[in-house]
Amino acid sequence: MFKRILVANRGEIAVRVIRACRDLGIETTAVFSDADRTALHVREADHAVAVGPPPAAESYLQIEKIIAAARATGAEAIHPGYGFFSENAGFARAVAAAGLVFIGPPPEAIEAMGDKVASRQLMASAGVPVVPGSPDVLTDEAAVRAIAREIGFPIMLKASAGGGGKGMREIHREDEIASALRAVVGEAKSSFGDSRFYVEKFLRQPHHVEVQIIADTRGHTVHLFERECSIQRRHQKVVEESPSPFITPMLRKAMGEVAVRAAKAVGYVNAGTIEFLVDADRNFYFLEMNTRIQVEHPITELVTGVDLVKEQIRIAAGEPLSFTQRDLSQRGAAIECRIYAEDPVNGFAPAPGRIDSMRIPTGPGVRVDTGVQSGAEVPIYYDPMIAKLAIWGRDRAEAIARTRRALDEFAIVGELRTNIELHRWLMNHPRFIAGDYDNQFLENEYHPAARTDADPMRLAATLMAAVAAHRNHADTARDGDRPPARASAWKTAARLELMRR
Amino acid sequence: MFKRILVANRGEIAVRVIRACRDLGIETTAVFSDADRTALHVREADHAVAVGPPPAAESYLQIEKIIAAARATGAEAIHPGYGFFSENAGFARAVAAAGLVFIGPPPEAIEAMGDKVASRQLMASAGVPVVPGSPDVLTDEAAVRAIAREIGFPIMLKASAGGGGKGMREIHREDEIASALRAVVGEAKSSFGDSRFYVEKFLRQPHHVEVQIIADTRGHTVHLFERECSIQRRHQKVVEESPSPFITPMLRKAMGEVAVRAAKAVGYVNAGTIEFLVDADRNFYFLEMNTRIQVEHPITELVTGVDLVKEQIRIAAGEPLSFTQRDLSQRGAAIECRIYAEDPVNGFAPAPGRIDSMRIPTGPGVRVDTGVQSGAEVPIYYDPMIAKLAIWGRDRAEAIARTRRALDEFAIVGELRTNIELHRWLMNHPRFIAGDYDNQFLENEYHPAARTDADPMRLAATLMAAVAAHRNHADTARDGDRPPARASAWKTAARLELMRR
Amino acid sequence: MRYVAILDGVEHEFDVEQLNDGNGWRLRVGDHHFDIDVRRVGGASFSMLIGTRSFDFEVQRIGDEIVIASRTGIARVALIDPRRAAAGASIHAGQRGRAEMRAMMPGRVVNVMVKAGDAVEAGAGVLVVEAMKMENELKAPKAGTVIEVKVAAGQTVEKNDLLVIIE
Amino acid sequence: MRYVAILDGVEHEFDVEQLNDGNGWRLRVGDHHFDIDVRRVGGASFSMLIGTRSFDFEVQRIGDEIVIASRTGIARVALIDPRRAAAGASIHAGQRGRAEMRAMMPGRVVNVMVKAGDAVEAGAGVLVVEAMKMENELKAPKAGTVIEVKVAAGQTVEKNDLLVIIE
Repeated sequence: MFKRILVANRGEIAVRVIRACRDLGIETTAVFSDADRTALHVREADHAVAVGPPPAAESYLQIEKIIAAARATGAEAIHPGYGFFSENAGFARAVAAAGLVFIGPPPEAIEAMGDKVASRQLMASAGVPVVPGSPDVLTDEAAVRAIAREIGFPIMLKASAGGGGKGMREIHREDEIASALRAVVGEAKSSFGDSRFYVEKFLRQPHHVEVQIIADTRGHTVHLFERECSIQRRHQKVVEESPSPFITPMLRKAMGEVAVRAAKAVGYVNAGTIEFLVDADRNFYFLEMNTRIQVEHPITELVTGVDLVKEQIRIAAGEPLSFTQRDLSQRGAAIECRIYAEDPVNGFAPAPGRIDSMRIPTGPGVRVDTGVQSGAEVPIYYDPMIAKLAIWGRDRAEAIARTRRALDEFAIVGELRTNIELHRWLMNHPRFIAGDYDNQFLENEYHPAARTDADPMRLAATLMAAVAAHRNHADTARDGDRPPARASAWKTAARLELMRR
Repeated sequence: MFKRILVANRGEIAVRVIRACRDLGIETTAVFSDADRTALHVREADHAVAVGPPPAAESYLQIEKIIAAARATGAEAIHPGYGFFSENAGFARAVAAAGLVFIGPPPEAIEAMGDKVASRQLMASAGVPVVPGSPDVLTDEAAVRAIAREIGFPIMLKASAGGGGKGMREIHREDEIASALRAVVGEAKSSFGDSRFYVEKFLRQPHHVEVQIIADTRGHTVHLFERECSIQRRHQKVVEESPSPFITPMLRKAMGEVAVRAAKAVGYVNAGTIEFLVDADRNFYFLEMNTRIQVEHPITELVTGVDLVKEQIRIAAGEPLSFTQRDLSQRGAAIECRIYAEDPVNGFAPAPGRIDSMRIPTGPGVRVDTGVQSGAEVPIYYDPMIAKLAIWGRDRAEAIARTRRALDEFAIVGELRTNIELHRWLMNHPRFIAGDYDNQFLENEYHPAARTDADPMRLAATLMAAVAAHRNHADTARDGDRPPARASAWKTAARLELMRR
Repeated sequence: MRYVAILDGVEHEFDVEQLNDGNGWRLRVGDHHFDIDVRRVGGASFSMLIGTRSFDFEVQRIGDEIVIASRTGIARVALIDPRRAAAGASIHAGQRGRAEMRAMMPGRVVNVMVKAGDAVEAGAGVLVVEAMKMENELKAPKAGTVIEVKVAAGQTVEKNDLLVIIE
Repeated sequence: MRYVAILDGVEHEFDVEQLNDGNGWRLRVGDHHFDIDVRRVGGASFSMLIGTRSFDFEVQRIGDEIVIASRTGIARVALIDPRRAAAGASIHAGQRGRAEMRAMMPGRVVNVMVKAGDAVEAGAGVLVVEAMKMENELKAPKAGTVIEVKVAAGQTVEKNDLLVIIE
């Protein structure tokens, strides 16, 4: 087993990997940009090495600096987390060339699955169902028009090197093609350094369901069941759960077997995820493979009891899987809420900034993974996800109830804004509670409503503000420069009585 | 189901019960003494009622005030937690007489099991094995001498109304009887208001193993397997685990069946625990029954997936158990560390005080139950337990590794001292790791050692102190009035080089 | 002292008076009054009792607002001293018909699609700002003429920086 | 500035100098020096890098000590300014042979077993203090004569209160 591992990432996933290392008795080296000197992953690691200025391209994405940091601190292996170098075959090769171990799949598997068009072709030939679309990469707007005419609108325009919701746009009319193309090419170039693209038929209201697989170097490949990831906004997952309330036992078995077949078709080793779209008739289609640990891996850990990151490290060290397919089962239900530094009321715009105080929920069924703490600054340079709340319950209803409770206990105050209220809304929505949703649900249903001031907690909060101001000698009262406001709702005494109940 | 429940307790168990209520959609009323106005249980509850001055006898143990608080806030049921009124049949009767529901067993079962002598007699007649000892309560020192001569030293002198490690002393020689008797009678009077006592044979180096049972009002009684509670100091549990590494599958089955039989013998309803002593030959003897939720219930929750507190509330509302014996199994392993405000280096003396900052561990497998937070004051009036760290792992080795990691992340700084270092020591002890310990382990093995200053973390901490002092214009340097110190270990340059590794 | 608090665009007017013990406060709203007990727990945490109702708050001053986090969500409250409010009431009067587009978050301007003098429709794309790896197209809030473009492509902007003025 | 730090009863002497950027510090111990980088994270949290080694500390001044919580435990460090230490070195000289028993924690005196003038053996029970529901018997730290008993049964005591003097 390794003595020391470098974690080539930041944020909650870097902390997650450090925890797995500590559980295995392995020391860690963190890397950090100038924006992350006091970030939690730096503080939790045994060693830490500065790798450059804040923009990721100048620090976290500098292959030579990362490898030099590993050498300088005696790390024998590198865990890439997700994002950054996690699906970069060139990095995996450079790590191996430096005599270090890349904790992830072989570069050939990354390449085979990294090119979305080639992987579609490969999967189709391995008997895995794929979504109709362009058989090859496209090079210009005309080609997009041509294929759209062939398969019909709506279509999805996707960066060939894309993933994680970046570099994709849906197109409903021909006149949207130009601006969508500009956006996809721009994001693809800046995020992946590869501006090629292709087209797929856009399935209406499908479910996004993925299957976790893991394979060792001894030829064992197993799946760890599915995750339902249909709660999305702008193609970014917001909430995931396992098991999926939409998937039948038969379908689960079929998808698991197809996922294992897909992984074997590319000689896959280590943890990976096969993403599927499942239509209303429960036909499923291969969407893409993520050749890395996923953001939402904790819910699989909660229902199966397997520590996926530890297993990744063991596999990279040449050890066999510590379980077989028969050892695995789903116990209870798990839900993950991704806490983003963003403003759902304001079109989900990123809303980073300082965290003045953060209270993390605890208690039965609650797990939190985060890369920030009170006093931290959420930088503008990176992903706005600041924490993951992962909840386990004996059944789905218990998991939802506990998620609600944990969200109530989760307090994050500061310059930044978060989507915690969106999660509260979701956990109380009758359709979510019934398990009746598809991947259009959030965009169709979520309309941040004006809060009713009849909520006693909010009335009390207003009093709290006045008391806080008074304590500070009333210097917080502001004058003038205010938007027009409706007249006082408190003049109705009945509302005040709510506080006495 | 109830609409609102009053929680007649404080600290972590009050918060635990509030969380269970919130999961069930039930509102809560907290009660608080003047020392607990800003305690976490008050802040987490929907309503809170002051019940008197800090001493528990004048507040938390005032039956009329508690019942009045329930009435004033419209609570329909009362959860007593553990300690305080949890095993007080008079309180249970008063609650019922007020038209409210007591969330716990019938008063008759509390009485039958609350008197340690009567319960020994009852259990023996139900075919449950008991430890040899006095057949009845004793009234004076002479009677203790007589029974000691009969069964031989060492003996345990116990308060008849005792429990939770209070009101008991072991006696190895005849000349120790007088002072032990004074201590037991004193504690019994002040803690239980009942100074009667009895004697049991003191088993050498037994295991303390208990079985969780739960029974509904429909006649279903099941057990939820065992908890190993042998890591104790001064008869107070410090660490518990489930499953017990000492218990064989056959013994587990036998103890479970006996526990169910014991519960049925007293017409038990709701959650309870049968405590056994198991000797080196794996003979087991009934020790006592705790007719309430136990401190260490979380580890049973972690391995069985059952929420015991929610189940308690459902049972009190007349609902049937939500599972049968066949539905239950132990998955993985769980360990609980009780974090006490005490100083293990100083004879485990209570060390309460202000908590300036507290960082709670999170991540895979980690659950924390606590009644305090940064800024809280641990009062001198109540139990010194401030938090419980409960860890789950796929197997015992994983649970231990994760416990170590979580302890490393657990930072509590302030006036108070804690036993976190004791837990760190334990989780690294070869005999604990091997599962080879009995209830004398801690007292025989734990000798708080002088820390080696070769630990780079401690060298760095010293530098940190200097930098902190320097930042504050060196005003923290103290002069004179210091104990004699050994000469600098840092003059050996080799030790400093540790920091460069 | 009298306060006007704005919460969710609704004004609430009340008097607050500190009682003698330092923790108690009396609140008056019209003919009603409430006795409340407020304690600082540590840091930014406060516990408030209104009668038997218990509230737990994290309180922070952020810009012009007092931000209060509670179990049911975050409330952002602006407080106004009514004696001063009257004087400042017409500050914005001169800006009627003028729209200032400001950065909602720190980021980098990727593309500017308009220049001074251009006529724009309401909802037309004006510029694209990249923040946290997502490109966000900012649209004209109203139809009008671009008076001034304050930024250029490639430039980094801070939150609330003025980007474009449309009139 | 030169410091003598006492950690676990061992003295460490070193010079600390703040570098120009405000976060960097130079530490000298004899012929060795280390460059360290210290940042305050928020509240009492600090991050320290010594070369590539990363340390995470919670720092608090408690009484005469600086208490530093880290991943491997809590260190209690007493700092001495050596220039002043020499002058204060003999403060305790006059107390040789005298033992002061002080309360280790707040609590209530339950029983006092000695009175002034009594001769006590080392280890003999002197008084019983109840704290946090446990009775703790305090024993004489040395043989001698009880000079003074400062407390009576039933009395509440604070941490470090003087209880009994034995000489």
